Amino acid sequence: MSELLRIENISKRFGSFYANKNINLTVEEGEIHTLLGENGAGKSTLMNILVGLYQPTDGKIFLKGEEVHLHSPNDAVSKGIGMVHQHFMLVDAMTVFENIILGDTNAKEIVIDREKRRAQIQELAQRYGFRIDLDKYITEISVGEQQRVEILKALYRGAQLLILDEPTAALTDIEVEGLYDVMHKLVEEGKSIIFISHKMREVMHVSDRITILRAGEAVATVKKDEVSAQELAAMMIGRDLAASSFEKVISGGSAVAELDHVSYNRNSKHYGLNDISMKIRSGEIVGIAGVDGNGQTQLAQVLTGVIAPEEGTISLGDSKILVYDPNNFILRRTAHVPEDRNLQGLVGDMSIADNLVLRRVETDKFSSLGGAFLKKGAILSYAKEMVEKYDIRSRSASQTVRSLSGGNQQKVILAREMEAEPDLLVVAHPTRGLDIGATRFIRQQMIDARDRGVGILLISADFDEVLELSDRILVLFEGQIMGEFPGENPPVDEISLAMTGR
Amino acid sequence: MSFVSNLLLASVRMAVPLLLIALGELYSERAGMVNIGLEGLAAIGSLVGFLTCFISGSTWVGILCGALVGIAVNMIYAFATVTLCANHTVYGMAINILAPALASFIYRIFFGSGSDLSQITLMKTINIPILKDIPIIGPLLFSQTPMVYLAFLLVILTGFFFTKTQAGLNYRAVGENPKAAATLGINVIRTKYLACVICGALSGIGGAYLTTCYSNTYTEGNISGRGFIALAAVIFGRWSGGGILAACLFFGFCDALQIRLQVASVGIPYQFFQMIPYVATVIALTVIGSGKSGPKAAGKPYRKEER
Amino acid sequence: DEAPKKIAMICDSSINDGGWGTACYNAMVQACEERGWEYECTDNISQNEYYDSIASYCMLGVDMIYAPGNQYTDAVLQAAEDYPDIAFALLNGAVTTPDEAVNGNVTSMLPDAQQIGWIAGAMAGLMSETGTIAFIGGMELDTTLGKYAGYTEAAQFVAAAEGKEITVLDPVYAGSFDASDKGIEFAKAMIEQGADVFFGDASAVDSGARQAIDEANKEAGEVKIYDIAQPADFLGQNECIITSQVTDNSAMIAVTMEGVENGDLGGETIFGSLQNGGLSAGAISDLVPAEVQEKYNTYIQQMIDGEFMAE
Amino acid sequence: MDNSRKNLVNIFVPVLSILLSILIGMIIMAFLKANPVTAVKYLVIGAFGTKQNLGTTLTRATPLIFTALCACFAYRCGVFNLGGEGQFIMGSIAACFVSLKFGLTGIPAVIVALVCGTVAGGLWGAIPGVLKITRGQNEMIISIMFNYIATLLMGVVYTNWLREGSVPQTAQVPKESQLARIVPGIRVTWGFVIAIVIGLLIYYFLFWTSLGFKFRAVGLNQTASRFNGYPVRRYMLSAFIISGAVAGLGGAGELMGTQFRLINGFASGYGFDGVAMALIGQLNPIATMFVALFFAALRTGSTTMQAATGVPTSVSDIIQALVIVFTVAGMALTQLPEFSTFIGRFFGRKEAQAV
Ligand SMILES: Nc1ncnc2c1ncn2[C@@H]1O[C@H](COP(=O)(O)OP(=O)(O)OP(=O)(O)O)[C@@H](O)[C@H]1O
Ligand SMILES: Nc1ncnc2c1ncn2[C@@H]1O[C@H](COP(=O)(O)OP(=O)(O)OP(=O)(O)O)[C@@H](O)[C@H]1O
Ligand SMILES: [Mg+2]
Ligand SMILES: [Mg+2]
Repeated sequence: MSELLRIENISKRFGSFYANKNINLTVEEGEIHTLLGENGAGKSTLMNILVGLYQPTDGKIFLKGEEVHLHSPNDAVSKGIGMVHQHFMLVDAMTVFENIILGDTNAKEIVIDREKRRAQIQELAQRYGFRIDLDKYITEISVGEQQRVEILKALYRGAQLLILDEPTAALTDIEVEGLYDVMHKLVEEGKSIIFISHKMREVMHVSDRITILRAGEAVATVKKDEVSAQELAAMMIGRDLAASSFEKVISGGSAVAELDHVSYNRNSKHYGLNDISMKIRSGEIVGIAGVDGNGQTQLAQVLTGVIAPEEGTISLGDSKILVYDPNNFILRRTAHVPEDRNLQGLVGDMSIADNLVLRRVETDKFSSLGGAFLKKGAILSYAKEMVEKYDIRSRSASQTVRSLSGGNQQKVILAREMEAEPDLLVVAHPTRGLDIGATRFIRQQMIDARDRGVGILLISADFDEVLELSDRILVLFEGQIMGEFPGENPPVDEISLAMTGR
Repeated sequence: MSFVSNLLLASVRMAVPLLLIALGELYSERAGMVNIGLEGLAAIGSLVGFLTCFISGSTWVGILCGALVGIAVNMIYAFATVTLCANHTVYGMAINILAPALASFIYRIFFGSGSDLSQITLMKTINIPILKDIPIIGPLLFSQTPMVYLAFLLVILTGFFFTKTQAGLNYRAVGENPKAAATLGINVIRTKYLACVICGALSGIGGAYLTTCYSNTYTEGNISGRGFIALAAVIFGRWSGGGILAACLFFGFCDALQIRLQVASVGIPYQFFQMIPYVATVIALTVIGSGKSGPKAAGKPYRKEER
Repeated sequence: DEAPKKIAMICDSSINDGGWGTACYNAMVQACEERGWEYECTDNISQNEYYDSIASYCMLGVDMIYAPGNQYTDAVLQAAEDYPDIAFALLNGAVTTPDEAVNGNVTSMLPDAQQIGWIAGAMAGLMSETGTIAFIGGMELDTTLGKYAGYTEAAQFVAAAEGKEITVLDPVYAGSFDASDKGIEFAKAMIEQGADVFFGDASAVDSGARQAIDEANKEAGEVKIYDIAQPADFLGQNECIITSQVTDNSAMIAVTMEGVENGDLGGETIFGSLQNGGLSAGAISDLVPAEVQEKYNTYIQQMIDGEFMAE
Repeated sequence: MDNSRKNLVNIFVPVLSILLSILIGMIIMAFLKANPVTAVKYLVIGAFGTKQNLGTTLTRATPLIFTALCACFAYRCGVFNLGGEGQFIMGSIAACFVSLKFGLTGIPAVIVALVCGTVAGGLWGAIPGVLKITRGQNEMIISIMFNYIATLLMGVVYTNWLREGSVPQTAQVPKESQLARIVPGIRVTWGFVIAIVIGLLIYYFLFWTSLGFKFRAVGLNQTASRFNGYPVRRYMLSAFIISGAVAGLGGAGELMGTQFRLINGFASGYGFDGVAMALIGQLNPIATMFVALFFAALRTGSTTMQAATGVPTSVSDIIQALVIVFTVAGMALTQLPEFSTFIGRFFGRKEAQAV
């Protein structure tokens, strides 16, 4: 085996923040090289540099021993580097066929020779055992199929080095197996793969070598056969992995929310709910496990009034909901930490203080004369109090929230929602993209709220998080509940199985 | 019969400048740039087209210079929106104010002192033998100035470009999902600049058409809202060449009908007839419903290293 | 002996519009040359700038303001009130306008609209072969309506004398004086209706109409559709122009200037008519057969003598 | 960027743009062989030189302040109302009907006319608003279409319905029903005072009331506002109606105080001018009013400049356009990440990290 890629001292800075710092890495021909790292460790950033999307602040890249300058993705493509991005790079308004041939620089013809290229693609698909309908629009196919389109895109361009950025995040187990097959076939043909993941099982299964990134730096590169999963995890996190430190509650109090045969957009596998019945009691955390895109978003949204169920009813406390409108839910003491904090949770161009009082500006505390006069002083001093209490790291409370880091943005939302003293708290992906400190803080806040008697619905793509926090676990698959499991000593294997629909 | 054919002829006549400008906007929006500065681009194109035609005596020079100045002015827009990521709408507004002011200024510099009417010789119509004698569609399609043929040809080419060619596919991707396009090696920034070049050229030509193929004199404000109607035509035409042609013909038809109704003096204030195209636009857009079919990333700035 | 006096003109259309603006500007220039005045002009101004432009000139010190159009009435009256020492000449102002001026410094120059219409109408009646003639207006001004009425009367009277039937199409209005594209479309639509003589009162709109007429003639291979120009002699500017109705604005301006030189700021209405030479018929194109020219000149003479349509 | 620095940039960029634009304008003047200093002198004299000129400047600023506030309010609330001109015209049409047809005179006529103008403008603004929130229409296109419709409707009014004898224009608002002048002999009327008061009210509403706070939140992020329980669509419609009403009031005021009748060309261009001014004013109502004053001064001054030096008014139009071009580009520039990096490096200090 000879060296295909060598990265020397690559650094990447965003503003004053180093997402990558002095990274060194080599990839051999016919190797599956895994990049392992926590959220925000800098994995995607490094790969984006490799495909020419980002320009490194510093450092050199060598392909087959020769230094290359990747000024644009075009350079990368022509040098045989292909990437399947963490967030798919597909054009929804185009067909599978069009997406695959998009940007094709090999084709010299002006008019697209559909027959010829279809044949090429079909042949490629057959070789790797993909079954796809070339004429479907991207919006009409499943996430798994979308990913196959992404892989085909890269292969169609003749990638020698294929980068797969968290390819398994949205796949079912069967699909993951299929992916492994493809990966093995590729390395057998002499191609190399950089595989990105933070799931230990996968990493141990497919890798030849593993490089661990932590906080933007490459901590170590190891051969798979020479480490254990435990050691890897320790390197990745920088400390020993402790089991859940939170005590679980066996049974909560009275129901704060109840869904009765709720359906929404029932025919959609990924964006619907199919006949969901469940209860959330006060003083418990109900965790929803499942691969992202199985109705989690919709579940959170019907429970907060953002969308209205097409069938079935929702009750909050004792009363049935008649009007599905976020305000109605808020009035009934529901709080929501939405999945997209910038889009749904915060008004980025307003200050921390303004965002903290977003729902309560007309209360007597923050305005007088029935809302005709804002007590700006009161708002600011309240904000200072919250900044203190929720450890929101900022220069001042009148700083715009847009300029905060993700974790601190999340804390602003959490502060606002917690201070509303809700009966029901719906939380989606609360620690996505956050560092360990912030993650811990937020988890602790949730546990505290539970202990105060709040009923919490936790939706998270991070299985470990669900296991760690939940008192009860429900598995969602294709809009349906696949089973209920205890949070105390959860049957992990059973749950994982349920997540794949079995 | 002749009433109908004359009406249709007039519809085509009035549709062509709209069509040119609207096609410009189509190219712009397909690359994700919503340019509402068309009115201004056409205004400066119209003046410069007239001026250069007046000086050189050649309508083709006029058309060419109209295109060039349209491009030049639209490069200001391109720099601000593509490179500096300024808001498209806001900057379009700025162009709408800047370009007519420039046009007015240039006009005064060249014609301000004298009081002679400056007229040019319009572009000649070219009759296509035999075909032009076909009733109704003969004069409609085969007895026009080359610019009309060019505009129609452009519609066909545009449709062909966007649906059949690799370059067209790549171009469309920029307006739909610039980030995805970038990952595939498509030069997003260059495509956007190219879009601005095309849009500036076509808008400038649309303006120059008015003073080199349509009216042989120049009057300030001669664009009179065509830029905005063209904008509506793009939405109305569902972002496709053929659809835009149909929309422009419809607007042209409304205009032609309005003139004839006024001449036939129906006794209703003529302003009501003049409202037809605008009311029709509103009704049509309302009936069609909101346009989800527009390019997804239209109007959004594209920053290279943004998450 | 002393510094030359100064006149300033404002105009909403352009002074090179090949019609009204041009004629009015040239009239001022001519009057100034005759009387040794200096002149200034601002054109293409919008409605909300009328007053400002006049006031600017007043403030900078001119002796007389010349506003060629009824639409300036409000601005002129306002400025005349604010600047009592300056004379204001309003072309096409109403008879009553001078009386409305508090300081008595506004002169109305009023060419006889009916006679203007007659001058054009007589020619139209003589020359129309299709029996249909047309009139295009810029805006529905009183003077425009007067011209249209005179045009119709004269054309029908003359045609009857010739033993012809004449239809005058209803007037159409472009809604502005600078929409030459409207002129083109109106003329085309009216040609479709059979009109073969045009008369207009709409500056740049007229030049659009003439363009359409020229095109139609070219297509037909012979000049069969005609246009009558106003308010100056524009013969030769377009092929289709067979004659012009000429208004001697410069004479009326000169009268007001003379008053200013003598310390009289005006305050009355000066009429322009065939009788006092303020109105006349312009040169006639060769397209008009000699015997028709003769007949036409006879009619014009009748108009001057007050005998036209007088049985 | 923290707030104080942001505020500084917000003032610095427009001021620099204005200076730069005037400089370019002067270069053009020099190119025209006019003495730029003299030209600018007359520009200033024309705008502020005498009591009358100052009055004219304020008079011309008045309608611009209204349309600029209309745009400012709408954009603050996240609706792109480009229909200020139509709403302004509808306001003036309503006021015209009231003052000519209702048999009212004097103060009651003024009050009723202003109220009706406000209502008419609001209703006209409601149409694109309703189409936006119910049919998802692009409010920009629709509101532009309604500008044309309003202008033509005004044409019908002055050529047919309310035409006064001789000319296509309506009769004059009777003397006793006109908005009074603040100082006799100077053109500026109480309309100007109303404009300023409205501007201050809008400022107060947006920044000092809870409802205004919510409107601003909707303007900045509709999704988050919806998730936080705001009736977003109702607010957006309200924003359309209120901004239309402001423009309508402006139209009524212009009719009752300055123009006194509807006539061809009334209000032409005011709508888009207002949009531009609101943008230069960074959507701050008070700054917007100053920008409107500045533009009015440029316009008033430029007629004097042309009369005195022959430098055409279009030079001042170019200056105005350049102010917009530079300001908008400048603001965009300062928001680029590269810019903060550059500034940070330039001043040799790091962006303070959040600690
Ligand atoms: N375009 C950007 N601008 C500013 N900061 C960025 C940008 N892209 C990434 N970052 C920051 O750089 C750090 C590394 O991000 P990156 O996406 O590389 O992480 P990752 O290891 O891929 O994480 P994940 O597992 O969540 O995908 C994060 O703190 C992120 O916020
Ligand atoms: N849009 C922005 N404008 C200004 N500064 C920003 C912006 N986005 C991020 N930053 C700054 O860049 C830095 C990195 O942001 P990022 O969200 O990646 O933080 P992080 O390291 O992931 O922290 P956390 O764990 O809290 O999410 C922060 O200091 C933040 O203040
Ligand atoms: Mg990543
Ligand atoms: Mg982060």
